[in-house]
Amino acid sequence: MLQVNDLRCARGGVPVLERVSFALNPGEALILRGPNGVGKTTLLRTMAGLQPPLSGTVDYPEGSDAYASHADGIKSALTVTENLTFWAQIHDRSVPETAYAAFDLHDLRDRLAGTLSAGQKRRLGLARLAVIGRSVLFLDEPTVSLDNFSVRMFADWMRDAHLGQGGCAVIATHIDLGLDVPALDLTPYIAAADADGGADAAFL
Amino acid sequence: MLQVNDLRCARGGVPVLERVSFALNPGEALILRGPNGVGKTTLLRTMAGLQPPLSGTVDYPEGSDAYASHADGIKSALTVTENLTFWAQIHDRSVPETAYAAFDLHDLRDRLAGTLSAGQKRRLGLARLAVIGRSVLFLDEPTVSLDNFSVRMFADWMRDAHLGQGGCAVIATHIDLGLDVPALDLTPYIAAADADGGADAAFL
Amino acid sequence: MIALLLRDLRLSVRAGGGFGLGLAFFLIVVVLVPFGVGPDRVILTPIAPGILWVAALLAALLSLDRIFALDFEDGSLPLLATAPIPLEGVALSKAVSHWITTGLPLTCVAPLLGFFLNMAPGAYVWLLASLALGAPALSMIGTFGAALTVGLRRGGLLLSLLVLPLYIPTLMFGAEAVRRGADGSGVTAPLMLVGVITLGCFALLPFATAAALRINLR
Amino acid sequence: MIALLLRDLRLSVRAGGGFGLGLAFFLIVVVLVPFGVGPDRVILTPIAPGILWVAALLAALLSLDRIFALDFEDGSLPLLATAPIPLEGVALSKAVSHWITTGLPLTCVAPLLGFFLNMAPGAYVWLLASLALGAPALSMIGTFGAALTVGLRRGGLLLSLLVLPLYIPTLMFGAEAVRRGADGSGVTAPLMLVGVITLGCFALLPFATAAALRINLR
Amino acid sequence: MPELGDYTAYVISSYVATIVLLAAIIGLSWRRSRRIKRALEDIERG
Amino acid sequence: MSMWEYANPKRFMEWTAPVVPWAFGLSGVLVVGGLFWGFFLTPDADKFGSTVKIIYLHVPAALMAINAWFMMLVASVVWVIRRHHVSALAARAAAPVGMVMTVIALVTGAIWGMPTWGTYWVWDPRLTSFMILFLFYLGYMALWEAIDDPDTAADLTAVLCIVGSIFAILSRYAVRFWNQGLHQGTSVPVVTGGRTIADIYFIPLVICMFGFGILFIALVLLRTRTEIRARRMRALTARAARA
Ligand code: HEM
Ligand SMILES: Nc1ncnc2c1ncn2[C@@H]1O[C@H](COP(=O)(O)OP(=O)(O)OP(=O)(O)O)[C@@H](O)[C@H]1O
Ligand SMILES: Nc1ncnc2c1ncn2[C@@H]1O[C@H](COP(=O)(O)OP(=O)(O)OP(=O)(O)O)[C@@H](O)[C@H]1O
Ligand SMILES: [Mg+2]
Ligand SMILES: [Mg+2]
Repeated sequence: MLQVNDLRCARGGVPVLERVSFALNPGEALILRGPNGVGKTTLLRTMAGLQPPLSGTVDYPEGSDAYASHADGIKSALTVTENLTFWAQIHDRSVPETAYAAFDLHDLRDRLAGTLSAGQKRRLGLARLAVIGRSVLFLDEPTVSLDNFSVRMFADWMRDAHLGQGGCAVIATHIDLGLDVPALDLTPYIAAADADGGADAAFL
Repeated sequence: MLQVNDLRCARGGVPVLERVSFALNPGEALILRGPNGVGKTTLLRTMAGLQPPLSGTVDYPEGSDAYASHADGIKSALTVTENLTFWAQIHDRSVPETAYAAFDLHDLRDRLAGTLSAGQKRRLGLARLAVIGRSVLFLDEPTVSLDNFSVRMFADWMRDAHLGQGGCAVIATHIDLGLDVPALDLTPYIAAADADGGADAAFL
Repeated sequence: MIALLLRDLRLSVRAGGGFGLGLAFFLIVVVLVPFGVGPDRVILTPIAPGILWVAALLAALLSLDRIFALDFEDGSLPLLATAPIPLEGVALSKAVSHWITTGLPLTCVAPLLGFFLNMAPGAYVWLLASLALGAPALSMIGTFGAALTVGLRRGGLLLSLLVLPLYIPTLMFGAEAVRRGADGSGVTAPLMLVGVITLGCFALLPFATAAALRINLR
Repeated sequence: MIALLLRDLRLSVRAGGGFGLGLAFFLIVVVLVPFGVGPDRVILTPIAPGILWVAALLAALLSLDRIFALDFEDGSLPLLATAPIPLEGVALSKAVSHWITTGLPLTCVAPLLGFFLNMAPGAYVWLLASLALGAPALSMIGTFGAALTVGLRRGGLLLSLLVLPLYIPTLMFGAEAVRRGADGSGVTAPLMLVGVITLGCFALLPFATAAALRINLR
Repeated sequence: MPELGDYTAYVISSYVATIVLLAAIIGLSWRRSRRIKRALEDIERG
Repeated sequence: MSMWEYANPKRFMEWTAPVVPWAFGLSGVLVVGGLFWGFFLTPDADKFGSTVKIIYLHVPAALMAINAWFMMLVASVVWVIRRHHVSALAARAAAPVGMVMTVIALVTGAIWGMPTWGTYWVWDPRLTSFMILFLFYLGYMALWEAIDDPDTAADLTAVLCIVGSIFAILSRYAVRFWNQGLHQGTSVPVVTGGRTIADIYFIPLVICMFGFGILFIALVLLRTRTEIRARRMRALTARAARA
């Protein structure tokens, strides 16, 4: 479903990672690990098509991907429901009732998103993923500022609702999500100092 | 050094926590725990004087406090050194060489802060605390997006450099910092639904 | 796309009088001018059409940087870019919502302000007509400029610098139409040209805007 | 405070031609006016002083929201508020850096632009004098307005709305001084009044600004 | 020196202005070129 | 070998290295020679008196101001289509030179205006178009300066240059429509296609035009070389930082 082949990606014109290859079948997920600055965010953005790879390929069914980082496109001036409805409409869907339940947002439905606490806002951001119905997810530290209970809730949703229904996901995180999926440490893939490519390659 | 007495605080005009009391001596720290939305951020902001308490008192030596949340006053257009130097100058101090070492910023000194990864930026934000030399710290989820190694580095700095030299700290966090300090779960202090106070109290 | 348009309109209403503020700025600029140049009617009447057009343009300008900046800051923009609507559609919808919140109210209220500047009586209807035809072009050009500068700190001023020269033809034809209306000479040519500019902008600029957005999101 | 001033100046230089942009906007507004009101010198000469003042004011206005917005967004502002420098000092330093990056270059270049508007020859020196005296007041008043609206979405337009009425006295006396200079009548009274406004603003507004900041940070 | 008559000031000032502007752009380009060249050589030498 | 090979930064540096001094030398000879000829060796015109000598500055500068923008447009399109770094950098390098040419045309024109029209500035269409061209140069340069990432900056400025060119042409028509103008067109013998100007003025003028043109080329080459070096420096520093 997701096929990454010998990918090399850059950040700020500097090659960061190289020789990254893996494949995920429907229902599988992969956890990206590695110290700060190793290039997790860069890799996710490249796979999501937000920046072009230096070389290598990323394959998944056109229009099936979703990327989520800390900034989650949540408008403070809209309520929780309005936020979710908007993203649903943009994707030509309706908001499933289960999205509220899965992220414990029932009580917060009519609150303006701006008045949520950090963790509540994060839950709303995750609920967006349940709403847009994309099957290949690229998640950058999705559980930042969630309490342990919410982390488990997210893991449950991921296992049962997303992977269980044939989706797949690549998740960068520093904590243990309690998901039983393989992890990929990116440290061995750090690009050599003299790696090819990058915006300035022509000038070297 | 820090004395909190029967504090009641509100967020968005709604009382959130009440009857919070504790005291810290120099060298002591307290970890705030509790599920998302319980009021950790609200409590920290109140103690740091960024919002007035509904009732109760917070005492510490005038001008000895520092508050740090996700937004850490880091300018993307300045380098790491320039950022730290600025905050040092504002506090009439110079940047101790140890600040770079304690947060592993040596190699990043001349990088523009805007080009740092999430965790590197966070380390810079924490290094600011080592530079301004305040002794009462209020930290809101200081280790968000740090890898395990950096979390330990932060804990070491906190234990040895800050608490060890007679500072104290209140830290809200969901993860285990590896610090041997008491934790306070805020759940029992949630304000009763009919609690007094709040902006609209006069109309009730 | 309709959903996006509705959301943007709702947001600008929620953000506290979305419709009112552009208008208020227009009002204030128009009011400032007599303070600057003096209250003499002999001076004011001939410059009224030009001042009104310049003020409308500045009022439109001032709200431009909000078109994409907010969506960029909270991360909506990459999400919209990967959503199943074409980015050209996003650009168009943004321009339309800017026009609805700024250009349209401006157009409606301009004749009223013409009155404060002692505009010649014959000019009112042409002021309305030229703004109705030209204001959408201002929004579309502005959206293009906003896409170029999205994500830049201090984008506001840079944006003005980039956009103002692009506004010049619209301004020239628009103000010329009103002046000719005031004289009673033929207004068809300049009005038609304003219309042509607007059509051209809406036909071409969404693509340039989408291209600029894609580059900026990279 | 010096550190803060230097940082702000450095930031505005880094952000790409900090000094140039306000200037460029000034230039563009001045150029737009003839496009709006037509090229006739008989019309342009009498309105030149007023237009130049209004344009200077708008150029100052457009960069106001950056005064505190960036520091607010990245969380510097609460940190500055708890730092061992008085918040009044912060306000003053912000106003001064705004003046250095905007008001000062504007003042220097205004006579040049007077030339494009066919300003009367006698008016140049008074234009320079009135802007030199008045521009600092524009920055200080603007800083106050920026403090009132910091943290508000869509603050830009609201800010203009709040600040423009406060700008009116400075504008009136400033433009009046230049117009009298052009006529050759006595300029002392309006010039003195501009000076008095500036002094008054710098004496009082830092406190009001600091108070507004404190409230907004709560 | 040719006789310029009433227009001496105009002609001379346009020549001076042009020469100053050209000299400025040439000088600035040349200075930056020198500076960058030297900096690059420093880096390439290591 | 295709001609695009010359646009490879390394090759570009190689083949331009010997060209630059020659270009500067040739332009120096032509500009100094043409101006000397024009200033010292031509008679005053009947109608203009000695002010006709300004033409040797004014017209070549005006010509190059427009041509510089045109060159930037071509370079931008080449960058967008073929993604040759040198063309983007050449466009960037040309902008300040083009702007200086615009300023020279404006300043000499304004000075010329006083004896002929009795004013330094009128809103004549030709003058106004140049004013607008100046604004386009300003905006273009400001956009380059404001963006950190060089490729993003190249892309965005290219988009601006292309869209801006359309609007620049539109402005020319708008300006004509807006004001009929005073600027000398046919009433004076000028360098229009028919070459109605007397040889005695024409030859030094043409020399100056070539001189300004080659000076422009020399400056653009020099500045492009500087930009390439700056990029190379950036690349090397970034690589060193990673090692
Ligand atoms: C700021 C003021 C002026 C500007 C911006 C300006 C601009 C121009 C431009 C764009 C050209 C066309 C060059 C070309 O395409 O080859 C030109 C040519 C010329 N200008 Fe000016 N001009 C100005 C003032 C004047 C004045 C005051 C005079 C003298 C009366 C003058 C006399 C000429 C002549 C004789 C030409 C020859 C070429 C032609 O007519 O096409 N200009 N000027
Ligand atoms: N503009 C830039 N120029 C140079 N290097 C950059 C730039 N932006 C980011 N980097 C570097 O690229 C590397 C990869 O960054 P990235 O954000 O992908 O790391 P990450 O694995 O997500 O880290 P974290 O866990 O801290 O989020 C980092 O070392 C970072 O410092
Ligand atoms: N403007 C507001 N109006 C009403 N309620 C608000 C407003 N802002 C915040 N709240 C509520 O106040 C409570 C306390 O929020 P706070 O941010 O202090 O929680 P927290 O403990 O820091 O949570 P987290 O762990 O998610 O950061 C939350 O339930 C939040 O929903
Ligand atoms: Mg990251
Ligand atoms: Mg919190």
